[in-house]
Amino acid sequence: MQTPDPVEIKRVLEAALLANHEPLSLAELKKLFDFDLGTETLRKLLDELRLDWTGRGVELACVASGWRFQVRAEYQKYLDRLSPEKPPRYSRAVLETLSIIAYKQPVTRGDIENIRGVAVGSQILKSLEGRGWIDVVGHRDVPGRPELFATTKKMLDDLGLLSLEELPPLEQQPNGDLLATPNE
Amino acid sequence: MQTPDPVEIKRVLEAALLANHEPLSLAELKKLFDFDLGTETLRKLLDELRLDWTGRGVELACVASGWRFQVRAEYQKYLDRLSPEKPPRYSRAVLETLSIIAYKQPVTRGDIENIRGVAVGSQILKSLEGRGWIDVVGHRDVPGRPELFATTKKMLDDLGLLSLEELPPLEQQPNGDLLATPNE
Amino acid sequence: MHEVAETAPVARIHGEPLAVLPHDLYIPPDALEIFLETFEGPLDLLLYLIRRQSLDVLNIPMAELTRQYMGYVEMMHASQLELAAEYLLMAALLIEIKSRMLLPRRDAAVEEDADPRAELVRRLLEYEQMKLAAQRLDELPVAGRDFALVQVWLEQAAAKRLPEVSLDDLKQAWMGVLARAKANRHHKVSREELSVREHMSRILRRLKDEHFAEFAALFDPSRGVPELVVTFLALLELSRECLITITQQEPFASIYVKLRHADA
Repeated sequence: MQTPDPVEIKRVLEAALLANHEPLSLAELKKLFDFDLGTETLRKLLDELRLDWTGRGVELACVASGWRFQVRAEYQKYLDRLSPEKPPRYSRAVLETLSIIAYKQPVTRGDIENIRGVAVGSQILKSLEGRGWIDVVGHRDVPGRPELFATTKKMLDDLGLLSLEELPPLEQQPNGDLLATPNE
Repeated sequence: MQTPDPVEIKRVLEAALLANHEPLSLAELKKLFDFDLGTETLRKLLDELRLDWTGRGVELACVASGWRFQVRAEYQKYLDRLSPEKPPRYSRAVLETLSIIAYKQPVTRGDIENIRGVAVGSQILKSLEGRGWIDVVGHRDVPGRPELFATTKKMLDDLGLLSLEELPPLEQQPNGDLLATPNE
Repeated sequence: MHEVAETAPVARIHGEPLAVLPHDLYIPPDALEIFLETFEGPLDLLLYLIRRQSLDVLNIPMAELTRQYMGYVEMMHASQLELAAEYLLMAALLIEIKSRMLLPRRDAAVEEDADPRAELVRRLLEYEQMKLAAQRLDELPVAGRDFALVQVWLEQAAAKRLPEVSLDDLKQAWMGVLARAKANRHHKVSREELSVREHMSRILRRLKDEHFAEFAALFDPSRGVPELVVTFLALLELSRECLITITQQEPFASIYVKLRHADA
């Protein structure tokens, strides 16, 4: 590929993205070529590729760690007929813990327990860590030096998000009597 | 999809084939639809789909056990530049099958299907056998004399274990507070 | 405990019949446990009480809320539900706030800051915000559950590099299986059970090659007593699962073990 032909570059990008389960970053995509593909050109080609795929059962998506192909939600129902088993949903305890870590990070287990008002089983943190959704990013400098937890890029990837800012905005339960939100 | 629109059927076929690493047989592809898609029609649509994909980095191929999308040989060289740091991963189905054999051996395919609640493709058992991780250690003395599978020494070696006892034990309620249980 | 006839008292507290349910408590006693399990803790229960009756979070009627909360706590106690310490701690806090509000205020100037409910309100609102966020988070589609990822076949790479499996992968997969099988409550795999399973496979493998073996030859005394016991348990389990037959022609003769199907 001496003369970089954009059509051929797109074919290579498409093949690489279709063959990879995990998202590929711009840096990784550049490695496909033995010449220097500029970031701007790469972005442009990826956007074109995304457009090429509109209206099909599979879409090119951009998530936190890079680009990946994924089945469009509307088509998943057909695929579910092939493999009806689904990973189970998380319990409320796990989900509440995850959202506290996501929205208040970095937090210690103690912080989570303060907000939830109940003890947080180590199983809960282990399962989120095992999934690669949270990790320990440091220790708070207080006695006992408790671990500080934060969410990972993988968590954003798995939820199809580009960054934490794309998390659902925090809201307060609508209540006619509430004229003002007193906190935050 | 009351009125089977060929374009929409092809979109579904394409999405299902792209999302599956292993080949899909005609019988499996038919399961995608809630109406009876004739074998002739299905073959015709797959041939069309194959034509649609000519001249790209990925091709639709018909192999022994069915149809699959695969990276065209000429594009392999680009992708090789990526692969070193991205080891492929087994699907959930393979991992679950392996864990059932590991923890409950010796088991038949029927046992595995009972525990997983879904059919276990022979592909899965073949790939684990091919890797030398499981083998047939006998037959259960019931009609059909189904094969009994167990894990091998090689599987222990590859996972860096001395014996099965070193597998993570699950002595407490494994999911006690993780899944579908409302309280810790 | 739950054998309550139609006309019987709704519950018993310390053996005494409780004739009247706490105000606004429409839960049939049999459903109480399930009902209470739906709460994630005292804050969750308080929020339920407040929101259900459209009480003003910023101006909580402490007497009413405390009375209702105590009603539930007593019910839990009466049903001998395992009552987390957090629920009792909250009860103490509610009573403390209530009593502080009864005290005459000496200084009207600090009234705003000194509202004994302020900290509770802050916690309730913060928890509620996180509870709602968790619901929104659960609605997001998750890769692998709500939509599939794409991975087409890659010939050479698949041959060159076999997928790696970690112990954690295996454990997670197994837990996933159990969760779906809903067998999680009682399912235990202990080290002892695993070593029995391992010996079962070892014996089957050996019998596959040799067709039958002398009972004693399956034991290796040099590896210690626990090993002997586990081998014996494995033989019993194989026999129970009808995988082998154990035969002895006459008393004190050699015992032979063979695969069940070798008879055929």
